[in-house]
Amino acid sequence: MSINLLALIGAMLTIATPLVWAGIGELITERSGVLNLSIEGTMYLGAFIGFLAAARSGSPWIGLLAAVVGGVLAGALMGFFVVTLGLNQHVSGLGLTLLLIAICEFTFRLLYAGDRPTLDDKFRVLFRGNEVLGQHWLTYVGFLVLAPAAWWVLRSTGLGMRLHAVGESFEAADVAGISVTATRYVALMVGSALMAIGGAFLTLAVLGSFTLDIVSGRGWVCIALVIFARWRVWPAVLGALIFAGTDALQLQLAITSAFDGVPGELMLALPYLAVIAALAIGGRTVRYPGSYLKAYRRA
Amino acid sequence: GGATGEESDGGSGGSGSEDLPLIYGVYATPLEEPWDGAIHAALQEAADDGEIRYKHVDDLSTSDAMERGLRDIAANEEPDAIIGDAFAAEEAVRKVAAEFPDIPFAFGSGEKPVEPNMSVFDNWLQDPAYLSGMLAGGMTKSDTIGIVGAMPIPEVNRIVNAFVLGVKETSPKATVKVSFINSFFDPAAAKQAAQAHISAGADVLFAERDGVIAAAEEADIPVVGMMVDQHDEAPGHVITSLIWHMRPTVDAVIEQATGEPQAVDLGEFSFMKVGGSELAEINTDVVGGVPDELVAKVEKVKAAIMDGSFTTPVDEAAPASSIDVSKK
Amino acid sequence: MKFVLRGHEPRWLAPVAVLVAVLVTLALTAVPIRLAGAAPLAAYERYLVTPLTSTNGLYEVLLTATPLLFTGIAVAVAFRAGYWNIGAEGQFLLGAIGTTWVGTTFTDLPPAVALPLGFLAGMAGGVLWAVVPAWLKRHAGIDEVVTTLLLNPVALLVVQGLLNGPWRNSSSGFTDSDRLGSGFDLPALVPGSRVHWGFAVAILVIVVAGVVLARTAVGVRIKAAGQSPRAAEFSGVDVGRLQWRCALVSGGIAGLGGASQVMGVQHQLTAGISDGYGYTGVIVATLGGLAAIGVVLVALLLGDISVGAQNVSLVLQVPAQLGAMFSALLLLAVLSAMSWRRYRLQWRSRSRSGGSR
Amino acid sequence: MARPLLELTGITKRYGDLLANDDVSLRVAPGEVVAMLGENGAGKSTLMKVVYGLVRPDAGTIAVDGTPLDIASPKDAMAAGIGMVTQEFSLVETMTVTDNIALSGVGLGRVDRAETRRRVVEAMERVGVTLDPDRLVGSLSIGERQRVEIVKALFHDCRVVILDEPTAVLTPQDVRALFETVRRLRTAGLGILLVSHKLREVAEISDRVVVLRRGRLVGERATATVRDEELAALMMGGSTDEVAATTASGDGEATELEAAVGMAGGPAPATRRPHPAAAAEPVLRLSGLTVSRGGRDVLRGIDLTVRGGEIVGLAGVSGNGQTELVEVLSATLPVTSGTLEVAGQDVTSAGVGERLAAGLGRLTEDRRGSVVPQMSVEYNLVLEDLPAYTRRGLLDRTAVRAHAEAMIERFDIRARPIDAVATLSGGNMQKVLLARALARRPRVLVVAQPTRGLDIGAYRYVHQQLDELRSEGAGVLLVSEDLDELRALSDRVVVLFGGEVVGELPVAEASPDRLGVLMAGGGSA
Ligand SMILES: Nc1ncnc2c1ncn2[C@@H]1O[C@H](COP(=O)(O)OP(=O)(O)OP(=O)(O)O)[C@@H](O)[C@H]1O
Ligand SMILES: Nc1ncnc2c1ncn2[C@@H]1O[C@H](COP(=O)(O)OP(=O)(O)OP(=O)(O)O)[C@@H](O)[C@H]1O
Ligand SMILES: [Mg+2]
Ligand SMILES: [Mg+2]
Repeated sequence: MSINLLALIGAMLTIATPLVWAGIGELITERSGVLNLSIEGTMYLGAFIGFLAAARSGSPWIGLLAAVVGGVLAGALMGFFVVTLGLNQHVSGLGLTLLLIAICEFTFRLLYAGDRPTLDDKFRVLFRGNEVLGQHWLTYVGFLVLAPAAWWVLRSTGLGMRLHAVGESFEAADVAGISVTATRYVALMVGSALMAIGGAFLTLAVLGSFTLDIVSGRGWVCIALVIFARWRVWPAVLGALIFAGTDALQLQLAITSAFDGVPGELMLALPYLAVIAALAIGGRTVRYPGSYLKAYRRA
Repeated sequence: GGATGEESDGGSGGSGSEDLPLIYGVYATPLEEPWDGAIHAALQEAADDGEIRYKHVDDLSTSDAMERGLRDIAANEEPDAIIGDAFAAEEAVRKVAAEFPDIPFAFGSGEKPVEPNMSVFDNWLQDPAYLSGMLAGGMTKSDTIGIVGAMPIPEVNRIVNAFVLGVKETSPKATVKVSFINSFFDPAAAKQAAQAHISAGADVLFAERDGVIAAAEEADIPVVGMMVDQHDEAPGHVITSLIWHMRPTVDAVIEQATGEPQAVDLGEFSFMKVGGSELAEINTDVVGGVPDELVAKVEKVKAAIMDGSFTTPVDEAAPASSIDVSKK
Repeated sequence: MKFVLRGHEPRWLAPVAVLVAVLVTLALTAVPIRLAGAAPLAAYERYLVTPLTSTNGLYEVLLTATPLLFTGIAVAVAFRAGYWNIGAEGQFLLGAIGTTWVGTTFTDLPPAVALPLGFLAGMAGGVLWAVVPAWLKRHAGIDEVVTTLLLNPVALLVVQGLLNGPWRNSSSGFTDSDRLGSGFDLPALVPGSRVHWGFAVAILVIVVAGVVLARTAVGVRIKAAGQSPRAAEFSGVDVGRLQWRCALVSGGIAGLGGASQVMGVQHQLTAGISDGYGYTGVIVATLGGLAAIGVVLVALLLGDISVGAQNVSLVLQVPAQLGAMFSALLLLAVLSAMSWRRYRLQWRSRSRSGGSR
Repeated sequence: MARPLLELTGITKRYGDLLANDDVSLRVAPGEVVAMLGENGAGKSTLMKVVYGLVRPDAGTIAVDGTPLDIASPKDAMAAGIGMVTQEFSLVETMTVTDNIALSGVGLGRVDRAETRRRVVEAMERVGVTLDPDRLVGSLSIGERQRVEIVKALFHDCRVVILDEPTAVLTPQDVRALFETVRRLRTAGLGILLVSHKLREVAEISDRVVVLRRGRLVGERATATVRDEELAALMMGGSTDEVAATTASGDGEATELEAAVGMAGGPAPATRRPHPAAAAEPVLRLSGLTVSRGGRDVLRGIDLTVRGGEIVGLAGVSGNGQTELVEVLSATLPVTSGTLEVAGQDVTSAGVGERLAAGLGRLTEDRRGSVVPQMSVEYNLVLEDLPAYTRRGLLDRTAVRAHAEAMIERFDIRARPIDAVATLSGGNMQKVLLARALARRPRVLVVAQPTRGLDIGAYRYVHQQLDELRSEGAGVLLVSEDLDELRALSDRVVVLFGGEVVGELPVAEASPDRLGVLMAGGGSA
């Protein structure tokens, strides 16, 4: 059986990219104490709006911009539900996911009535031909800019401290003159924008086309990764790499004659099992942010 | 649900005028799924030709939704025939069909017709599959070809197996690698699978599912499309596509709709020789180009298929993940 | 202008809140319905009213609500104890597998034996799938949200693996299992309708769960463990064990849902048997306030909408997604209205000389 | 008086039907310490929160230095030079001391940690507090956290400081330290508004006393001239004489009110009837009890016996093992070695249930950790005794309700059975816990800081209950940092230091000085 290591690494990076963008987005919102289950829908929205805008304008950049705007709006909407109205975060998130996906698919149906549109122009791969470096710029930015930036912001800026305070204790934040509402809105809007970019990566960079169910559960994986990482950036990236690496590996193994007998489904399950295993190995009890799932309203 | 969904109150409405037969399309998956998309396209075409009135509902994903929908339509919408796919809801469909014996039911199905009114069809693309296999085999330099399919179900298996046989004809010592993404929609996964094929040495791909063409384009290698002519998705890389024409099947059903319901296997209507399927025009300015003698070879077999002197063998067994065609 | 907490809540508020929510939803969906080229009023009628006006429609609603009743109460039981089981989806699927296994292995059992066995097998399947995360949580302190969530796709892959491999349909060769022995067919609850005894079982389970949660010592302990583990421990409740048990019960109930769906509707295993019932269960449970009666109401509402939505899309020829949009909007609207009713709008009179510094 | 630094006029705040603040007007002059007294739920915290922008009043104005301000949030309050130490700590436990203190100042951009740390250390010196600025707040003792709060409030140079029950959770030493700081601030010309339930503290630190009852300001006196009975009367309503009367009646109570009004200094009252303690059999016996937490022994070889009909006081500076001792007894911390008997029954490794069955009652300092906040009063009351209210598998709700009503009646709890405990004041919450503990008629009751944060009424009430329990022949182990309380109630006082028993005194000999010496680890008795 032959494993092409370079190709493996290359594939791992590509598969991990949307997880890194969306995962860090989720991480930011959860740092503020909001479990954002609308991630799946927000990624879908990003993928669709990104595609739509790119298809209409002919420029993937416009598409990306549109995706970001869409993400911000989705985040604001989630904020309206869980911050302004203080609704249950589980239902709000899942409900928003259902809503966003329905809206996208409805619009897609109205506009394309069942045919399979593709973009004239999508983001191209840099260093085409090199198996490892041949990645989209969003991949480079995701790993080399976004992750370090997120880490730095959360760790050593006032914004990071505010997020931390709000996420751990409303009262403390409030008494310190930090607006719980504003902080959570910002976290949600920024985080959701990142999720949308993660989704848009699929249509604007990977595929250059949109099909239904394009996100197919990647959002849920991100939720798991964030908790797996205990709300820290680098472990989240690591988690994404573990998941993606296993996935890339199974893709290669699946077509080697050595694994002929092994059912493909087992191979496909490996990434999920890998994350659980990783958690089981490195896993002591997780401590949720103090204001996780809670809504705050002054008397 | 309809594409644009013209307003309607029960019987009337739909496209075309009153006296035309009303054919109802009932789909388990969204129309965007290529398989049901092909049926929808054919019916829409028939409607546009002014031969039928056409209404449809899609995404009846569970068998109980399917049963409810069918009964609702058969009882209240006065359809002259119902076309759809019964996969994963075989029993439900047959149950309702039995309740309405004078309405013809024609369903994509892996099982047999049932008297008096339940006909079945399927997409029998083994012929174009075989031909495209020949092309792929003729074009590969590395003698390695990659296929990315949805899941190992009969309709997919027989296409893949026919493709492999075609490869063997033009490249006797090639290896064909097959991977499944276990989903009708996950183009991103399909693309990753395709890239795994490429990194394993494949230099020609068969895109049974969406996503593969993008990979081929990036790797700058030729690829075979599926269901509709996907040439425009990557003009420089799509050699050809397997095309399913539902129209002959639809016409047969229209006959039933205007005449008597029957219980027949309409599978034949998907065969190439009756125009139920075809190989899209071969794109000779694809990357690497297509040698004329290869084209000639393919045309020859095609002719043989059309005049019935050659029939592609049908094999529905799940293919191995790595096939040495010489052992086939 | 600001919200102020109400002193006490008038009776009429809750119903009015729901009414407002419905109206808001209608207003919001009018545009897309028009876009789809249908008449909003006709659509509204079919979404909410039509299914409830014919007895047959009612039966269909009950049928559609059945799996949601199971997953809803399953999630509610776990959440009550502070165990965040997002894995009802997978547990439902494993339940379906368990039932299919007995149903296709012992094909000629008489109903009297077959049906209980079928449910038992379903429950076993659900429990089996719930054991892993529960065990990891209790003995390794591994967060159950991650594990239950990630095991859902794995469960689906198990189903697909069986259907592509050993359980492939022996007659058609298609990837759905053989039909269960006829002894495993749940009889209709009302002759002539499609509502099957699975619905009765669901109600029974919910009643039992409801009584246990609301009327027994265990119920109080579960509530305590869920709301304040520290205080519960202090009062002698073994929170770890309680959550472990609730996790398994939750899985078992979800498994029963799978069993009921296999024996009552599909009579075979298919990859599409669940249609996200497990995830919807989270909505049903939380929107239903983790209470038995709430679960029933929400499940019925969602059932009503999905039956209506289907009718809308085939009669008015609008895309099916419109139904999804409608129910999602209604869901969020009801939730919002319910939260709002605790507050009263008050126009602040700027009595103090505002603006300083 | 001088031009007021802070002036409140007609502050009114209503929660639903309840008037938490009713047209309250108040002025604080520079260099003045104003103390505020009032029963639990009188509206003190609400008023403070209004000043600090945490609660929006329905009417009324706030002026600082004569300028009327619209204080919509703590941000505005800080800008106006107001600092506050809230009643419940508002600290982020997962942050360092430095970050907590600097939190209110941070902008959005990069934070210069070194610089901030320097300024924090500086501020701590200014305020006269010593703390490791790099420790996580979660690892600090309650007293230390209180100090962090103070520094935090003063971090931005403010002119008005609000302290809401700062001493409720402090040891005498900490209180002394705090008052030092307060005096320094006063001389620096700041205005200080301090809430307390302890008249002695009020007398010691304040210049002026204001009393709040049911949201209204019912009295304002100069500390120097006011009599404690008068204040007590103002707080509880009713005339001075009544209170004086109740004070006079019954030696037992007398000691309590004295304690309550903080006058129980000097030698313990001779009126205390001698108890046949020696005669009665032990209801609680610890022998060689050793407990380790996080690898180090927090309790070492404790030998301690409590007999029926006596109250044994346990004194000690916080952090010397009292908390752990209570946790061990409450079965929330496992015994490492040694044995533990309740009423002659070995319960060393027994769970909560068995110990309760053996006759143990518990009332710990961690109130909010002993009740389920969102659960109703009635179910919190029966939480530890559910089987007794189960008939044929089902809860007998009428019995539960009846029990709740009986307890509410007997312990004068200001709440309905169906109220969520979260909405009860600390005083009432404490009564609920007391009711739960006493309802099962325990042979021995372990109580820790039973009157912390309670108003005089509740304080007296709790003491009465403990005294009754003793006269009914049960034993009590009373853990408290309030020496007056210990001396007022105990028959003997045991002193804990560094996890060991370093001394035991009959109450008559337990003068503050001797206790102080022992608690400081000096001398072995
Ligand atoms: N957020 C709130 N919602 C409703 N009622 C409240 C709220 N906060 C306070 N109250 C009510 O207002 C009254 C005054 O509360 P407050 O906190 O001012 O009492 P307090 O004087 O501080 O009591 P304590 O001495 O126990 O601290 C109480 O009766 C309480 O029930
Ligand atoms: N959400 C709420 N609803 C109703 N009343 C509340 C609420 N939050 C606080 N209160 C009231 O505010 C008052 C003060 O609350 P707090 O928790 O400070 O009581 P407390 O007596 O100060 O407690 P402790 O003495 O233990 O510090 C209490 O009387 C309580 O009834
Ligand atoms: Mg207070
Ligand atoms: Mg208090």
